[in-house]
Amino acid sequence: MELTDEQLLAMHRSMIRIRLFEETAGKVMETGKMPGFLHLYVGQEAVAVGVCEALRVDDYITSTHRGHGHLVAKGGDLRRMMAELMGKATGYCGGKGGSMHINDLSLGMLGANGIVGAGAPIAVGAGFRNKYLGTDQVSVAFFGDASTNIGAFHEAANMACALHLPVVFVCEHNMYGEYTPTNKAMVIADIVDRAAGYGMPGVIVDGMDVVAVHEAATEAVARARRGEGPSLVECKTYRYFNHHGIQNLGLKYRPDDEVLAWKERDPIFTFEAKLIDTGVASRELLDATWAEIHAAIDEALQFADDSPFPAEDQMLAGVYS
Amino acid sequence: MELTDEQLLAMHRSMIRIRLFEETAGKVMETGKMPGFLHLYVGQEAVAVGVCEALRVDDYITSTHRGHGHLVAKGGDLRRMMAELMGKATGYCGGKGGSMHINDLSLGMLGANGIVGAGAPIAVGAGFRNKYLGTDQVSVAFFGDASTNIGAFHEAANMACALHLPVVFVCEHNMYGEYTPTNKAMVIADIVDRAAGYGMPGVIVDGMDVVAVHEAATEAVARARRGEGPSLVECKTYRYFNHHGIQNLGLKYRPDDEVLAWKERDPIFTFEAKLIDTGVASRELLDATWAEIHAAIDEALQFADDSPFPAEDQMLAGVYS
Amino acid sequence: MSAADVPLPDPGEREITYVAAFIEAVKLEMAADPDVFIAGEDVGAHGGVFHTFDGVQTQFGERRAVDTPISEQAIIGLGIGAAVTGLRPIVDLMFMDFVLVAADQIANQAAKLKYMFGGQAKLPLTITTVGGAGLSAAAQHSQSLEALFCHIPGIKVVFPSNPYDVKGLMAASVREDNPVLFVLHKRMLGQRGAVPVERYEIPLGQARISRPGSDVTLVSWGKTAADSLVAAEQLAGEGIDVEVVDLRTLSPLDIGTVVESVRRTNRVVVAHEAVRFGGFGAEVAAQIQEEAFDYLDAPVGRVAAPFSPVPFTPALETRYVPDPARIAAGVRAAVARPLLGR
Amino acid sequence: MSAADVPLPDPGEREITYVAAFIEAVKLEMAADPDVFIAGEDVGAHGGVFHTFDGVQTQFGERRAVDTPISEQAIIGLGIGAAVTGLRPIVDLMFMDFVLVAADQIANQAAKLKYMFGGQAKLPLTITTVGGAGLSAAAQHSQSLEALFCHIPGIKVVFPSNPYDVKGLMAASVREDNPVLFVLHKRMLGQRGAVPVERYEIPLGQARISRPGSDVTLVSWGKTAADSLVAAEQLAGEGIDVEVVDLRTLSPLDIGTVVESVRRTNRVVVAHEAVRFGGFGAEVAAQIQEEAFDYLDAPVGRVAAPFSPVPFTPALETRYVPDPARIAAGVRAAVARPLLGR
Ligand SMILES: Cc1ncc(C[n+]2csc(CCOP(=O)(O)OP(=O)(O)O)c2C)c(N)n1
Ligand SMILES: Cc1ncc(C[n+]2csc(CCOP(=O)(O)OP(=O)(O)O)c2C)c(N)n1
Ligand SMILES: [Mg+2]
Ligand SMILES: [Mg+2]
Repeated sequence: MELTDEQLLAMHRSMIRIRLFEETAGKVMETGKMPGFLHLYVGQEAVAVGVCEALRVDDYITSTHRGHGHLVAKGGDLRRMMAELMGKATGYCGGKGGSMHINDLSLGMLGANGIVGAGAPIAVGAGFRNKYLGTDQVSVAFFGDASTNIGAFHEAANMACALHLPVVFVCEHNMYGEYTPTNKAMVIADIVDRAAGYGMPGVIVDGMDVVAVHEAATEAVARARRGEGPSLVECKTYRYFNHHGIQNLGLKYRPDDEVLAWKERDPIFTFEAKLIDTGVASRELLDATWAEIHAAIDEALQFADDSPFPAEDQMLAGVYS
Repeated sequence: MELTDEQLLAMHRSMIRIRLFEETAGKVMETGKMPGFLHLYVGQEAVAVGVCEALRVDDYITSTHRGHGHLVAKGGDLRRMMAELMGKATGYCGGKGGSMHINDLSLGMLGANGIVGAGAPIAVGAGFRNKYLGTDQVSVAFFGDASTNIGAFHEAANMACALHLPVVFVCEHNMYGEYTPTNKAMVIADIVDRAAGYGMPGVIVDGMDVVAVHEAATEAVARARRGEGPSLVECKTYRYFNHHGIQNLGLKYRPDDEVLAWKERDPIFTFEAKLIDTGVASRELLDATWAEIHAAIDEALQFADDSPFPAEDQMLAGVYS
Repeated sequence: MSAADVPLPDPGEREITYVAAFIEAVKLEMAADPDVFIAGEDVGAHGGVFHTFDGVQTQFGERRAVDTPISEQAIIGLGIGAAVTGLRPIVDLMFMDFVLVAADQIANQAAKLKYMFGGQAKLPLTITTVGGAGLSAAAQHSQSLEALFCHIPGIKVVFPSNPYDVKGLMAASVREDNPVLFVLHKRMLGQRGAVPVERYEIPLGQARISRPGSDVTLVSWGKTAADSLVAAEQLAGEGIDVEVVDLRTLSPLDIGTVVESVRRTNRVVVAHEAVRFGGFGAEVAAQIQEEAFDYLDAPVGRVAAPFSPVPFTPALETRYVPDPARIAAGVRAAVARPLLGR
Repeated sequence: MSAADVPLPDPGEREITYVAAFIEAVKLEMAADPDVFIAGEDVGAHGGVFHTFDGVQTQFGERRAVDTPISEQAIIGLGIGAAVTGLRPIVDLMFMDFVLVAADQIANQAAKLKYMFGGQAKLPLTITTVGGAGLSAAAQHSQSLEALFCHIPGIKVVFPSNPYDVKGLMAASVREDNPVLFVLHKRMLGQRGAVPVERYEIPLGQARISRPGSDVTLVSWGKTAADSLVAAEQLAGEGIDVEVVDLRTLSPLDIGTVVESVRRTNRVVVAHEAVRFGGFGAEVAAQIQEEAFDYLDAPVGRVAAPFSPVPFTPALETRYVPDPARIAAGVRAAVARPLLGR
């Protein structure tokens, strides 16, 4: 299935939205104006975008501690996102959730999650709902490589297969779980090796190539929509920054040249080169997109800055319906 | 490695010890004299025996809710076992544990377990200890087919592989988890399909053939002793009785002819035929073993019967050291 | 008209068991709302190992009565994902002890989702389970762990003591838009009581005075609330007139009904089956003395299990679980306590 | 000579941080006993995300400072299996909230193993973790869940409030033959205090009067115990002389020290960071009124967090966590409470 120019440009735009949102959030954090922990998505943009562009608004996704990218790619409102990260009343969670719990139910984004692996069972529940109601919606569970060592992931993967649910498992293999290289936490190199243990197909894809991700995701999603059950898409990718925050080079747990080598394969820049090469877009057009999104992010930041913190009487609101 | 006649006869004896212990316990339970739930091991004797005969006394095992067979095979004292099942002070746990928590630390039997999957991480801990101390002891985790769907199993299997521990995972695939056919709870037919996802070798063996089990276990144990890491042995087997208790036929969740077909392949009777065929033993010798163990079980029952219940002042003893 | 004002139906004359009342509630909710389904281990074809879902799959089919793999975390997760996307799941954990296997999904996910999402989500999820001791099921199949979840904001906890309450509270739990942990007691399943045929709801968060009395208040829930009535009858023979308050819902706690009673009786005992130390009785006691301090003629007494895992052997288990005799002893002590004991 | 009689070393003049005291204890125990090791996520090469194990792997190597996969259940299981076979493991759960992921292994396995085995096993297992709010880490990374494990027989719970106690209690925890849940507070890590250089143990189960006073008793633990001292100083300026009891170990609870104090002061407040409802403060309050009823001039007061998950935004989180001002307000209310309020 050929992608239209429009689709390609939409993916380009979406990746830039993530990149700039994250870089900006990281910078604001450094000024001390943004509370809590920020697990930034920079470097992995092709995954969220490639997958979410294969989804409809009414499809569901669950996410992780590294969740901003998924929400942006699903169509998240940058202003409400930035406001949430700053703990403001206008944020997606009224300031109560923050980075690790950002979500937008109207976009089918069922939440970032602070507990490794815990989103996958929830995606299975959304998939169950879709099958139960006989809709053709699917659900996608995003998770990291290191998260596949936790029990909840395993139970979710098997449950989806046993109940034959329309769920796509998307692994973002960035080679690390916090400060531990994943090859010290498991002896297999590829997460797809686990798919067979649940009886679902698995495919490895270059997670720095948004078109490749999109293609694999499209196939997996179509399969799920057709009622043919779950599958796993493993995207080999890399986070540019530290586990949290924006520190980049000089971290003792991973070599600088590894970081630099991955940056050579930057998902946005390599994609831009292709767009230009194939005549889909001019440099000027792409630059205009950057500028436009820069402005949108600035505006989001301004919105967040201008927004009030939640009032103290909001403390107990929302604990129960 | 050829088995000596002595070894073959020891395995025969051990299987009969399990068979008669379990049948007797089941009958006592029916009289109402044995409290709680009894998950009987009858039908699966070749697994516990084939594996445990490949172990030394100082090797460790962890077990499941269906744990009597494992303790008998590891050398458990039938009197203390029977007493425990009857809640007596002379039992292995002073009557506090019962069927689901029976254990003998001096034999390296680290406990039956009431929580599905929970024994496996503990076996990993024992394996860790062996490697840490540089001994050549191994640990074995016994678990059922349906238990491999729970998170704790997954974490244990991966942890053992990641830390390269001397652990052998022994799956007893009896096709059911309680009243649910395992093929409804997972789409794969063989548990070994999961081994590759952890990066360990796996082998399927006829769990009704004690020699075959012993051979596979010996290899897996030797591998672990040599420091070559974990592996999985899947034994295809069958429980004759209901999930708990001794009801046998006429259960709505599994066809009678399935039960009968498996009984045709009874691990003890087929083994006896071989022993006679190959001249290892005469019918008389084998019968003498049955008689002898019958007597031992009767004696154990008498011992249990005669034993006192724990005194009320034992209530809080053993909560803390 | 608040929920509290809705008149409850008369129990009528039909007697059914505690478990039958539960099944009736489940079936009525499923019949009334196509979004309600059940899922759990052996709840479908087998009807639940305690027969708590007997006949549900026969009536509603495999689509709505789902057997799952042995995966407690994913069972709760399935419920959360289905609930937040619009269904109204009933998910089952076979034994209450298994809440510990799924504790993250219950307490970190289900209970907190709505709050973390800024209050926008709806999470109509009922988690059913069977708790308590008394079957010699030993330490991992006999616990009463309700206190753990009472301490978690965002989930409600219900523990009924009789068939009438089971049916009405289960109906209310399923219709509730917040997660509910609904606990049945395994020793109560066969207990019979009068239960209306029609559907009705007992609002969550309302205690009930199950026996009026004037000398002393006895607060409890679950099987212990049933045993408390037995103890009260015994004590009546001794001239002690006990008012029994059955909490029914533990979280949210109807402390008002309790305090109102204590202000009349001036003496109170809280009884439960869980171990005493750190049990929910402590919260009830703490609130009573906070709100009725000047009315208390004796400390708030507690009757509960000793601080040990549940022993297997009946020789110990029967002495472990508080029974009517031990409850009565606790009440007697509270009544006998001199006004000033210094 | 019982543990309680062993004189503790003078703190001396050297000041180190709460986290440094912890590391010192870990290293001393590891140096003294080759069977002690640490295992957990990022505890090895990285030294722990809170730097609670900084330098341990450098000093003791990869064999004894083990990085594990993200598998909380298996981390605890590893500790159990190693402990019951003779080692003395320290296993770490990065955030206290993750105890819920491993709750089965902690509460159904570790805590019960010895009892289920008839008391024969030894289980010298220390589970370390970092709890508490105050870093805008939101609902799943900020909890104080100690109450859950206080309700579980078979495990001890320790929550120190200062560097001196951290070092001595950690030494005792590692030497303890029962499972211990050892909780550090993430907002205390950088707090400095005087700590002896040598190895010493503070026996588990002994509270400490961290400030003597005569008007009212203030009971707490963890960071709240430190904040209670601040509150007491404030109140001293107002003429209220507060006696602060720092529990240090929650289970087993040293109720004797608390009750002895209350019998002198006649008024008492229990303060903690966890949500109030169902919190461990309830148990403390319940026991106080049981054992000192006739000495109480006011109900046992409680200061704790409101009944919600921990909010992310500092605008709410700072108001959520009880601080010295709120603790002081609670004490003032207890002191001001008229003897008879009917
Ligand atoms: C149950 C649990 N354990 C540990 C953590 C701490 N933690 C947060 S992210 C993370 C690493 C996750 O690695 P991976 O799944 O590969 O995702 P990545 O960060 O690489 O995107 C860990 C250990 C957690 N949040 N939850
Ligand atoms: C965590 C947990 N969930 C559910 C159960 C109830 N249960 C006990 S045994 C069992 C089936 C186990 O099946 P399998 O592992 O195949 O072992 P088998 O009984 O066939 O030997 C179940 C569901 C349990 N004990 N623990
Ligand atoms: Mg990763
Ligand atoms: Mg099975």
